[in-house]
Amino acid sequence: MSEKKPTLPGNEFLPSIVVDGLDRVFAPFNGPNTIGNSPIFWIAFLLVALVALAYPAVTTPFRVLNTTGYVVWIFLALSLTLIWGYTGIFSFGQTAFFGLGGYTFGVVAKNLVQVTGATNLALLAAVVLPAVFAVVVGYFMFYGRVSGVYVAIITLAVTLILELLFGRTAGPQYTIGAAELGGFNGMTNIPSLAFGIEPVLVELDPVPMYYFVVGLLIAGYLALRYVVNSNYGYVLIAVRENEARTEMFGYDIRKIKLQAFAIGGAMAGLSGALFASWNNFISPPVMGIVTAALPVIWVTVGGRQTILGAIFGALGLQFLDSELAAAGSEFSVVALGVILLGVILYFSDGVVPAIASRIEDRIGSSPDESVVLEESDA
Amino acid sequence: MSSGTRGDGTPILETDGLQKTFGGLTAVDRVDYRLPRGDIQCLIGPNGAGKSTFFGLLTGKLRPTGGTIRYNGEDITGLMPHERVRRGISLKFQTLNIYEELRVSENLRVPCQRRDEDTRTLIEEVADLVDLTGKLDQPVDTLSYGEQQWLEIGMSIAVDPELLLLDEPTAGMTVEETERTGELIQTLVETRDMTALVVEHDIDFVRQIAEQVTVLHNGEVFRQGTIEDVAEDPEVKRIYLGEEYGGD
Amino acid sequence: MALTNVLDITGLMLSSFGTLVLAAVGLAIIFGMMRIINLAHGEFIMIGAYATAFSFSAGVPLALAIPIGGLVTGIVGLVLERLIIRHLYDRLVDSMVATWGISLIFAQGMLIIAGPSFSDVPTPLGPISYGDFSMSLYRVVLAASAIGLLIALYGIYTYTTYGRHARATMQDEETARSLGVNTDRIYMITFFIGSVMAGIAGGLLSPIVSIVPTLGQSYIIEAFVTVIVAGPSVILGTILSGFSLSVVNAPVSQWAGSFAGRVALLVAAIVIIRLLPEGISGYWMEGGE
Amino acid sequence: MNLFELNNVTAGYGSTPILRDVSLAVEEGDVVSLIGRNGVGKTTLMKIAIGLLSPEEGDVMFDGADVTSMGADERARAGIGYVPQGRDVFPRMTVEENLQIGAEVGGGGREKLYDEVYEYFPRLDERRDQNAGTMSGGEQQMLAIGRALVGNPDLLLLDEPSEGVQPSIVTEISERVQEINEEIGTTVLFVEQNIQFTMNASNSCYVMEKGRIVDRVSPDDADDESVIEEHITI
Amino acid sequence: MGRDNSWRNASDATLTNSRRRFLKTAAGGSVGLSAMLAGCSGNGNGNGGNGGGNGGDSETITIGDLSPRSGPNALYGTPMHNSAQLAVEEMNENGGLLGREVELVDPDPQSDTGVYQEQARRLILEDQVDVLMGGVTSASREAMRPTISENQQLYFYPALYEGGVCDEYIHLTGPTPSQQMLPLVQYMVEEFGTEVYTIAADYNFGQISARWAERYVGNEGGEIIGEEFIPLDVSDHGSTINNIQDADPDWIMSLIVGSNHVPFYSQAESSGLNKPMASTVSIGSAYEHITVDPPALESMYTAWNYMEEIPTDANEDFVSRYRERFPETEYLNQHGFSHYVSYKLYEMAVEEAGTVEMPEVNDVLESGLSISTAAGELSLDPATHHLSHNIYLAEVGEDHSINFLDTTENVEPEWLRERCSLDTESTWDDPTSEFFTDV
Repeated sequence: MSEKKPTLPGNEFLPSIVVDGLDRVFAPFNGPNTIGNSPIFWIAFLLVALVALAYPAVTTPFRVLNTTGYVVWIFLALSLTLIWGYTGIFSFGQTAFFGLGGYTFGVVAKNLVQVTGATNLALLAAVVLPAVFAVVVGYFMFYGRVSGVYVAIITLAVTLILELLFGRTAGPQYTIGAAELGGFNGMTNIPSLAFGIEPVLVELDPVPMYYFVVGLLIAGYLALRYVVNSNYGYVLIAVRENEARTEMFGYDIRKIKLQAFAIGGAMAGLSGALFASWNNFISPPVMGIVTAALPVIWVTVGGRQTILGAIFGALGLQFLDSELAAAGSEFSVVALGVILLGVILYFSDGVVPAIASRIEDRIGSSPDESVVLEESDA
Repeated sequence: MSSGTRGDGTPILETDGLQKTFGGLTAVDRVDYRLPRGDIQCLIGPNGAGKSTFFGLLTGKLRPTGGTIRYNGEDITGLMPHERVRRGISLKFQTLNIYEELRVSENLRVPCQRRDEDTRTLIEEVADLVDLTGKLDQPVDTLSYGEQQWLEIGMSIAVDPELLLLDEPTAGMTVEETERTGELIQTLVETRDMTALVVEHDIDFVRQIAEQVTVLHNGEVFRQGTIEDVAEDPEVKRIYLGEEYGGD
Repeated sequence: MALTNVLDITGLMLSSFGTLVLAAVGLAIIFGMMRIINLAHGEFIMIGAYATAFSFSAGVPLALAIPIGGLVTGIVGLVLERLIIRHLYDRLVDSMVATWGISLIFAQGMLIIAGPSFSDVPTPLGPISYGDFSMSLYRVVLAASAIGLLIALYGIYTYTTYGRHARATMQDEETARSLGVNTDRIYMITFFIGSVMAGIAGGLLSPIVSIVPTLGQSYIIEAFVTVIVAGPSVILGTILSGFSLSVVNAPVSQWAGSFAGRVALLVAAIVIIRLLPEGISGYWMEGGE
Repeated sequence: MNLFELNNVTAGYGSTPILRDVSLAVEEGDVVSLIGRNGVGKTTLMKIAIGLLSPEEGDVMFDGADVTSMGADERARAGIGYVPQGRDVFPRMTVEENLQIGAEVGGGGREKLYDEVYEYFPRLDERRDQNAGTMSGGEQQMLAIGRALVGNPDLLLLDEPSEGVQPSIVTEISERVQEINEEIGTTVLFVEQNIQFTMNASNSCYVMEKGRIVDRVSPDDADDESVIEEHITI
Repeated sequence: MGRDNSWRNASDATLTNSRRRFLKTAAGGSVGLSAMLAGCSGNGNGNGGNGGGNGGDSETITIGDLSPRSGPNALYGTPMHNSAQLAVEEMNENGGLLGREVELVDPDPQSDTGVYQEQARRLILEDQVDVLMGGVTSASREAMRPTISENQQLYFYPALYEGGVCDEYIHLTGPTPSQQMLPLVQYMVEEFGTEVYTIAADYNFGQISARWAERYVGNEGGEIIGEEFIPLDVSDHGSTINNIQDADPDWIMSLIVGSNHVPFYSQAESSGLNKPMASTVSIGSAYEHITVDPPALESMYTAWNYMEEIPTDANEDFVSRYRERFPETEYLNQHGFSHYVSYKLYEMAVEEAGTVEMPEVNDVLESGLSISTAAGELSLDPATHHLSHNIYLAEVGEDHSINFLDTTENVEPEWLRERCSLDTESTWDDPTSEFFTDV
């Protein structure tokens, strides 16, 4: 193995000090398991991050609020990318953890906000509880050697059962402390995110909330890139690619799947908690079959095996959905269906990988040049 | 070339009355087998003799119907495959079982990172052993079939096993590749204090590497001995060539 | 009293079994033979129900309107297979997303064509009763039709050239091809038959449901669950799966209400899959090969 | 006249070459075998012959026509019968149904050889209604051959007919192959690693090693017998 | 089985706007679209970035309307959508409101609470509508409510619902069970007996309505001998029918809703269950007597604030105007009527206030407005923001014809008034909990 630094694509356009700098800073996040490892990519990344930061200043409050909502759902899509795209566990019921996270946040926050005024613990609980639930469901499945489409049907059944159960909670007997679950109509008046403790409180109004979720997304994106390009990421991919082979290297497949599933559950829970706080509301249909299909569609359209695919898939389709609904035509839903079909037929690996390879062709880099073994540099 | 056993002769692997039935078919029939530490031994036999089932039982992929497997004196009959690997058993699958979507170095990385040492150094070391140093950055589908087989052997030894099980390591290789594979296995056993059990059809290859040969037939141990002894045995010839021909 | 209860539950089981099997049968064929998960299956049922209702209101007798519903759905399925589905063989998940898109188009398309209101086909045949017990005779007809459809399928797949070729293709596609079977055509016909079955199911169910554009959504989950629980054998699996799920669903619905019945159905599906990871018929067939 | 030819065929899975520049010819009415150890590429060669795999280079000729671009189903309908390795009978179908599928290959055009098949393999007659998956290896092999034969093909391709079959039945099958060739006139090409079967059944034999044809011998010749033995046994 | 296709009508000023927007969306590509729409939709209404309300006389008045035309609630949303167009067209034909043109912005909420929320935000924040109308299920209303209350948005909700909303800027023009139930239960107990079996949809509306039924039946000396809640996605009612047969009540109180529940009636009929039925949700909303083949609903008794069949001159006039504009209408239901009333109330209030500034308009609405409608003279209760209704008691005949038995005039939202006094206080208050315990 040569010591020579592999050539990063695109660096011929840049001064070498910039290339080296970007290379060094982003080395832990680079690797063949993610799209975009070149200095040019990272410059584009920084530019996009800047645009995202400047966005509230140049747009309307509605757009800020709405975009926050889109970003909140991205975490659900990312959870699916991790467990399905990278680990090969096809969950059709990530919304179970999303809904559980949302309701947990609602219940804890409504009670807590009267005491401390803040919702820190609620957010924590809304991540931990779904993760624990994911461990239970995952243990049940993976230690029973359930796999493939059977995982899809079990997870779907779990989310549908939760939808039914939460839909049944109308009435004062279903009140936990100060929080009324509200049945099918949903739980209302869920507090917005607020950090700190009385009297030092920061409540996240629309614009700060926007910055919070966008910041969280950037952090989450980098963290996921780090993970999937790390040793652990390779184990996940190895499980996806060939379970029998990976097991014969001494890896406990069941445990690895369980871990990934739990992390995915935590991320979906986070997504649900952010949703409930942003929306001040959550109701059982977020665990229904229509919502359950959403992340699968987003991730498939964007590109299952890339993090950017989940982000752009979720963002793009939510935006499209919203604009089509606003158009008010009865053909909106039909148009959405046609778009889905078109993407599946013409971009079998998803839109983002297709665009990425087109860009790569344009700037003339070959995929063989990207770095492979940089983890020991980190 | 090595001859005789290098270890102290204590068995690294023992099976007692090992048995596996599928429905009515007995694929492995009360096999008692001892593999001395440090040996290279071969398992041969015509198609359907039970070799793959026997390997499946050793790795834990299959659960035996009866009997026990002991490894370094410990009963491992009930252990999961990954637990056996962690005790030092490694398998090279019969059919190619590499990660087809990944590059050579990434394929090696998955087993190498299980060990405490620096992963990159290990990858380079293993790549060097299996002659893939210059191809680390290539996608695996650009390798020749023989190179892919070597990669798989490399991956199997990357977890630093004491006992290496090789299921038809030379299938699909050219004559030259086969010969180099034999040398590789011998080098590994000699330099890394390993024991190897090989299922193989290619008799030239068996001649090249094996000290002891076990012939399986209809799930039972049919003959054991040196390759010369076994090759001369008319009964062995008979089961290979077909009953009447051998009997003529 | 006790007898009435027994009869009640038996009636419910018949009804639940009939509905589950009818909802699942078309999906079972398409999934079992082609490994395509058709999430637009519910909309196929919906189209069958509409076609039946339209024919019926145009004066066609119900017994004839139902096969018309099947045929119309079959033609829709055939067109869809040629245009879209055939590009998705061996792409299980992509087929799910694409057929989800198709389901959106069909449900909303029907709303645009037929309006949001429901049409009604009256339930024929009236009640049968014994003492305190009475139930709709049509329920019995439904369960019988479900069995009848499965028998018809058994006939098709046992005694026709297509049927033999389809089973051969399912059991070993490559060998079938090397024996002269045009597997592409087999897939096309299989999708057609699955669609016809969905359409007939829609027609049979039309007298006991509200025929609305969103009708499909109420069946897709039950169908999906039944098919996956069934496992690899289409006909045997669907019978066993429909039977097991209705055996759980019916008494729980009777004693603890429809809500509990529905939860029980889903829990039963989860437990069955956990215990028999290859589905019910996978367990039964184990050792067969 | 050559009924079937492979000309300079190179092929493999993905980028891995399994066959390297292979040529062979089968004369009409002949029984030709190809012998070699596990993994030398015999099955790949058979798949190229029936059309389940496409060669990367070279072409396939049948009955004077270039069939390289034809699919397996078309070649079957054109008169090639194929017996895959490991039989691959349809396990959840009865013996009779398996045969029916073979009989339907050529549509109405060709004569159906049910009687002949049941005559050559009386065991199949006894087990008409039994599911093929429940039969022994030898019986399955008979069924697979019968299934390919019943549609009256001009060329019969057999991939390792002795594999997993009891020795006594191997003999029986090899005799039947001879009889089929002599009585019906079917041309036969088979691949084997069982020398006994090869000797019994074929008139001429290609020897394959590591993806290449290395020799062509006649099994009747005693010297050649040892040549084959050298390639195949211990 | 018709529906209106009037969106194609290019001469319709209010609709071309939404159509134009759709075309832009379709043509816009992906990247520039966001910015373009962000700019356009604001400008299109002439009040982008203006802050709440409209200042100058030259500007249009915008009404945001959320009536679902797709998904399971399209059945209710489509008549609402029609009513909205009819009302706005009539306003503009009469020279607009305050001399200004009225513009309708009407996204399709697709019967999906998520879409409701998002489109409500868009209407309130982006389009800055002067008033928001619509919503069908309570779930859709509750989903929008945080946004509505946070932005102090004037809002009208037209559907019948379980009751309990009491909010400064929300006005409710549909009936509640507490208004419909009394005359109905009195009649049923008198005619058929005291043993009642309740079946209800298994969600908030059904559960609360069932509590109302229990209370009124109790008041009349009757008894609920059985009660069953049916999930919304259950369409096989065999077990329910068995249970009713076993309980053998004098009559059934039916509070089931949605397309999956409608088959109950024909399933009951074909199972030989022939009990008199009472309902405050069937007939007037989903017009089962039209869509279900007779005689499945024979001897169904119902009490409504509106039905298309109400035999008054005012109603005849309203129905003919409506049907002339939307000839394919199958039935003009309560949602269509109450939605129209919402628009009329808003029109009245704006004219009287002389402005569209929401606090002023709201003040007028709280002043005890009275309005003449197709279903008689109705007044808007200042304390609860609910309408008083004339409740028409009707019987469904064997051929599914409607026979009116009695009319109870001016039924006020009395019960709610005991708890809610928006005319004196204006705090956000959510009485749902007490509501449950009190009933």
